[in-house]
Amino acid sequence: MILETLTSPIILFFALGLLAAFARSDLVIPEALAKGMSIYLMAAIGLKGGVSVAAAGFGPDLLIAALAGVLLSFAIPFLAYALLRSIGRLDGINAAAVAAHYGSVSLVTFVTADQLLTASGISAAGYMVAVLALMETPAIISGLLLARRGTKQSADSGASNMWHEVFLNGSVVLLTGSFLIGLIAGKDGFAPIAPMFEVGYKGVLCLFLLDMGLIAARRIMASKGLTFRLIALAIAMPIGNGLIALGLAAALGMAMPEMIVLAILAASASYIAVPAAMRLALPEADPGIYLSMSLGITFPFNVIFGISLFTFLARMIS
Amino acid sequence: MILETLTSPIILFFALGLLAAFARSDLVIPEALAKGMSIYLMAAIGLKGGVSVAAAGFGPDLLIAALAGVLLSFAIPFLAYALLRSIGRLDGINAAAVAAHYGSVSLVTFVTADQLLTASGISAAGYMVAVLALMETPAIISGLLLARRGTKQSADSGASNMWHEVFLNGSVVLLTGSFLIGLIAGKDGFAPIAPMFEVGYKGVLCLFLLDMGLIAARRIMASKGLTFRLIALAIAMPIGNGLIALGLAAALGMAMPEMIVLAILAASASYIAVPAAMRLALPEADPGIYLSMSLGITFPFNVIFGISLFTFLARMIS
Amino acid sequence: MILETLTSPIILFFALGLLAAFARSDLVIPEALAKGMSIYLMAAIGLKGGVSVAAAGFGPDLLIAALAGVLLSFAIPFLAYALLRSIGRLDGINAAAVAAHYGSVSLVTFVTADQLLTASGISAAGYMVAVLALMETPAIISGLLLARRGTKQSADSGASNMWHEVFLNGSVVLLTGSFLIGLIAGKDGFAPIAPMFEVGYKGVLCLFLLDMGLIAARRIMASKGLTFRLIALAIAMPIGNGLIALGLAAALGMAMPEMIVLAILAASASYIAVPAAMRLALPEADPGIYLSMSLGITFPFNVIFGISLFTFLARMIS
Amino acid sequence: MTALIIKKRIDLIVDLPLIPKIVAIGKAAGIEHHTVLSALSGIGTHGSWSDDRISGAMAKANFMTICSAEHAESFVAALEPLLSSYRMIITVTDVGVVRGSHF
Amino acid sequence: MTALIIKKRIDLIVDLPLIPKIVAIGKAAGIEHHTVLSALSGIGTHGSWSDDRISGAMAKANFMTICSAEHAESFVAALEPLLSSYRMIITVTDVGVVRGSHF
Amino acid sequence: MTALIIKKRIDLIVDLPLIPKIVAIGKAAGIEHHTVLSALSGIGTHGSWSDDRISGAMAKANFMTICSAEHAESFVAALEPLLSSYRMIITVTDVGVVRGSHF
Ligand SMILES: Nc1ncnc2c1ncn2[C@@H]1O[C@H](COP(=O)(O)O)[C@@H](O)[C@H]1O
Ligand SMILES: Nc1ncnc2c1ncn2[C@@H]1O[C@H](COP(=O)(O)O)[C@@H](O)[C@H]1O
Ligand SMILES: Nc1ncnc2c1ncn2[C@@H]1O[C@H](COP(=O)(O)O)[C@@H](O)[C@H]1O
Ligand code: NA
Ligand code: NA
Ligand code: NA
Repeated sequence: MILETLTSPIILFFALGLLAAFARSDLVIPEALAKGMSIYLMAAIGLKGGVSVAAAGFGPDLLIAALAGVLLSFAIPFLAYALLRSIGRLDGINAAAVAAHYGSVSLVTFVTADQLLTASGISAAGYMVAVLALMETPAIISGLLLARRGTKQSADSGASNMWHEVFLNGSVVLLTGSFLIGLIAGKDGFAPIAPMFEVGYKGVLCLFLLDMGLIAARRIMASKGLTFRLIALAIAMPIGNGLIALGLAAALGMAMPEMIVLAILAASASYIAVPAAMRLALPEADPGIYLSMSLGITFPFNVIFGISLFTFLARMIS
Repeated sequence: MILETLTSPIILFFALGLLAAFARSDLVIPEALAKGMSIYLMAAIGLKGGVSVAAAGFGPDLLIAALAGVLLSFAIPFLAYALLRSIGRLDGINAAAVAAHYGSVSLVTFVTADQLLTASGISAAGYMVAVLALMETPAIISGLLLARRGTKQSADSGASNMWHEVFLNGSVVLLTGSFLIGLIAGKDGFAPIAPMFEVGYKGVLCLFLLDMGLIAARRIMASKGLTFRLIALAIAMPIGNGLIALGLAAALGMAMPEMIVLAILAASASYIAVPAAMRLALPEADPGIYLSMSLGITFPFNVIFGISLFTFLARMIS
Repeated sequence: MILETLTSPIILFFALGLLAAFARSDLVIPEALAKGMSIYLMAAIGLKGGVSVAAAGFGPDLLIAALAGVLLSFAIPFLAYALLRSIGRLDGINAAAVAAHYGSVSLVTFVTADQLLTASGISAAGYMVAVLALMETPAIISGLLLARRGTKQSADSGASNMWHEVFLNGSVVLLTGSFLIGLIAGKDGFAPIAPMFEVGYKGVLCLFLLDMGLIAARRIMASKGLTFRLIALAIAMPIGNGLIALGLAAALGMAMPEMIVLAILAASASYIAVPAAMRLALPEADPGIYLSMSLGITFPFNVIFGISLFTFLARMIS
Repeated sequence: MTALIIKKRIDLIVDLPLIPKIVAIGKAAGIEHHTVLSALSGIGTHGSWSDDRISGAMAKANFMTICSAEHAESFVAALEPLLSSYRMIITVTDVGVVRGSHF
Repeated sequence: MTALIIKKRIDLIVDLPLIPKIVAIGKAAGIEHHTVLSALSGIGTHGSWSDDRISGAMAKANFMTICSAEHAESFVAALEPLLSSYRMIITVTDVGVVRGSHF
Repeated sequence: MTALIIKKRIDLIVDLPLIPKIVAIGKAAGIEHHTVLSALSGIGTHGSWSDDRISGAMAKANFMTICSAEHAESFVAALEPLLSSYRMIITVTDVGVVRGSHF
């Protein structure tokens, strides 16, 4: 499995981005293009999920997976916070901000896993997209609770505006919205626009991962607040979170493909939805730290090793 | 017809944009992406029109439709100006600017109608794209004549530059240019580039309408100068203009599909070509008013109700 | 051959851009979109080349073509420098900068030639993409050597940063990187992402050439330092360089399709990779001069006449 | 010469996501109007940043407002405690304006 | 210390489509050179704006020119009557420049 | 009123590809921090430019730094000989800052 992943164009473009940035090339993907591609990917994955759920219908297993996902998203930050405070020796605010990132999920890790799993014959159910959308926000709430408790800070003047930002965050709205559109339009409604969202999908993912590689490497090079302990945690936490998710999924009797995806979601850390919310809710937290960990270390780790690791472990369990 | 429209992904993405913006989500489509999509749509619709006219050849009915379109584009502003001054109680300058918008046409309304009509088995002739391009500019001239007469304003220093802006406006040049390229290249010349302009067409339209929904809703929320009378006119005028066009088309013996499209063109109000020209030619006019009416009210009305209304009426007449 | 080229949509969109800009239309393609399209084209052409070399394998003819290309890229600037100083009456620094542009290559001229040649039944070997990538940089080194010798300038403080810029220039990295990815992934690895990079290819080229037409024409209109002598050289040098390449290719026994492509590469002048390097390495050189010559005159000349000219000559020789 | 009235121009370099908060603080200090100018990159005590961040959390902008000396004083006073946590810089300059009443 | 010569810097916040008109008015007042800086959003007496308008009619920019006091005076005088109809704001600041002759 | 300390603000309009060089020259003159503001178009003695260049060689930006009078002097002195070859303009303005030590 690992060999196939490592020679698939998606991962090779990611590696090209990493190498180009470490070699300090001036290759840059314009921000508007990167935003455009992430909007395209969110719409495509949302629609695909909605259409497949419209076909398969709402089964109990969707509810189980959704509950497991939301539970993980709420709980992981508390575990991560403890590790970050003790082993990571981070102050309260930064520990809470990083914990929120690791409780939440990364769309691109999900999309990349979806591609690599399908390539090796494992296709997870369409409703996992809904689980992805549901897992984005709870972790932010836990993170803010941890930060408040940590510092007895008076209710922030922008609180109302912050809750609003957390739930009406652009990516959550687009992902959930296109999921619902896929659900309403169904197979035949989706047919006329299917070519655009299927033909371009893998190719756009290649160019997007090229950009992710460039930004992840530049993030690592520019990271100032990163201690050796934090780098170790940025690798240990995904593995830990993934194992917890595997245990929970096995206990709930989830099917093998969905089990792998849930583990990868738990192991992934957000770097689009949560950083924007954190910057507004916890301005004191240093974006240098949480972005370097989630984007600079955890994302590359998950894409290159995480996906194969959890596929292997899930196969062993079932 | 209305049910099909309301569940087609194109309209659903428009509704998602409206809802997201009214819920004050921070979802934003980068401006460069929006400009890029509108350039793609104009090239695609222009090429498609040119290729179909190259195949069908120049018949008399193209001339009739073109004449009717240009006549409507010149005449409507005078009617609209009278209504805006009397019922709307608008000052001379603003009435002239808004009238110019309602005499002109909206590309996206045309493209959306083209999609929805084809989906329900009605396909209008390719030359209607030429009528679309021809109807963009006359209304601006009428609008400026109305404004001049209204205020006896001395010839504006930038007059020459303004005429130039009116005729060599980016969207008119791109639309007419790609129409001619489609005409010259013809079916076989177009074949190699057909996939790009056909495969992506409906998908790009979905993402573009998502952006239109976001901007239309934000336009309504930010509109300051909009009185109840103006909102009523922003709905009444499209209906009136559409009916006039239907009457004219019927009198000229146009076929049913072309009759519908002419009515939708007359009912549509511009918000790409005309605002840019007005901002330069009539800087005193308040963009808040003409954009809120054409983009905030008339565009959503036409997309959701207008298209079905004029299809229904045209079926009744013929 | 010329008639086909002149009626192919690619050239027609280029002509539309030229005409629109000369008519001072305000049609503008957003910069982020232009950068995005050039990134797409570089990835697509690199992947295509890599995949075809992976299939055909490394033959001796690839080495010959590569050597010929690098030799031309190193040598041409010295010849061009002499012409620019004598006939062109340019000062040392500007002559060296312009010479570097004419020794290097233009990706879009290569891509356009690739399309037009395939349309008329001539398909060059995939490895010519590698030759394209190899020919980008040597000319910059010759140009800098000429500039140093010309002015005995003390080693520039930014020298190290400049060499880095020359070799790790964004377009060289992306082109070579995607070539290697195509090589590693091979036919089957490329299959899943092939639709995106093939379906969109010609269509994106049309919109990109529309933008090139706009910028080339605006470049000519804004050019201040261009004398009649320089305009003549901007047409003579491509012809001369192309003939030299044809002679070299014939002497080395290259096949006819590869001969044509080598001539077009030698005749083409860079306006993406080299200007960025020159601006950093030779800030004293006036971008107005080298951009007007390479982008404003040589690029249109090559696209409209050069490609057909060298195809005709190559057919005559073999 | 049209008589120019002296007003204060306040410039902030601040993270884009924090602009709504700055506008709220401004309103409380009597600052009704402002303009946000776009910034591309920068280096400060907290390291370098540039706007090509996928998350946008690192993108910064130049918040600018023209206001009376009194409003300027209360605005700066309100912002001072947040300077280091919001990673902002503030500068105050004198400018001449034509329509005194407008600002 | 390189001697600095005092010149005037004029800043306008004006709609993008009106820039060609401003340039023309500037030429008439002896202003040959200028730079347009990009703006993202703002709030003024006429409400809020941001650059994500499909029509671009609402996008604004910061027109800036460095010029002599005399040119500044004639330019401001030419712009004053258009202030409210063009929905512009103008500020004038003193700046030090190195090459006095260049401006 | 929070006491404001007077510092110098230096503004350059310079080609984007040359920014790394300017940063290097700045470091040598003691300038550690700066911000790059984005520019759209302009007209100068060398003709007009706008940012829609495929090559990006023509795109310019507004390099801005707040620094002490001494650092300003050495920075301007270092830049002066490059003014015409780099096609730059420099302006120096006085600004008030809150945290004197920060600049
Ligand atoms: N002296 C300065 N001159 C110009 N910009 C500055 C200066 N100091 C800080 N900045 C800007 O403000 C941002 C945050 O500053 P800091 O909090 O020191 O990291 C930096 O990234 C720069 O963009
Ligand atoms: N006091 C101010 N400070 C900064 N920007 C302003 C101020 N007043 C107006 N503006 C800008 O100028 C634009 C037009 O102002 P107005 O004509 O008052 O609507 C506003 O949208 C703002 O972008
Ligand atoms: N007086 C001025 N006011 C504002 N910007 C200027 C001025 N002079 C030059 N510039 C800017 O600096 C760039 C280079 O100037 P120059 O070297 O004179 O061509 C111009 O393209 C303008 O963007
Ligand atoms: Na997670
Ligand atoms: Na109309
Ligand atoms: Na060449």
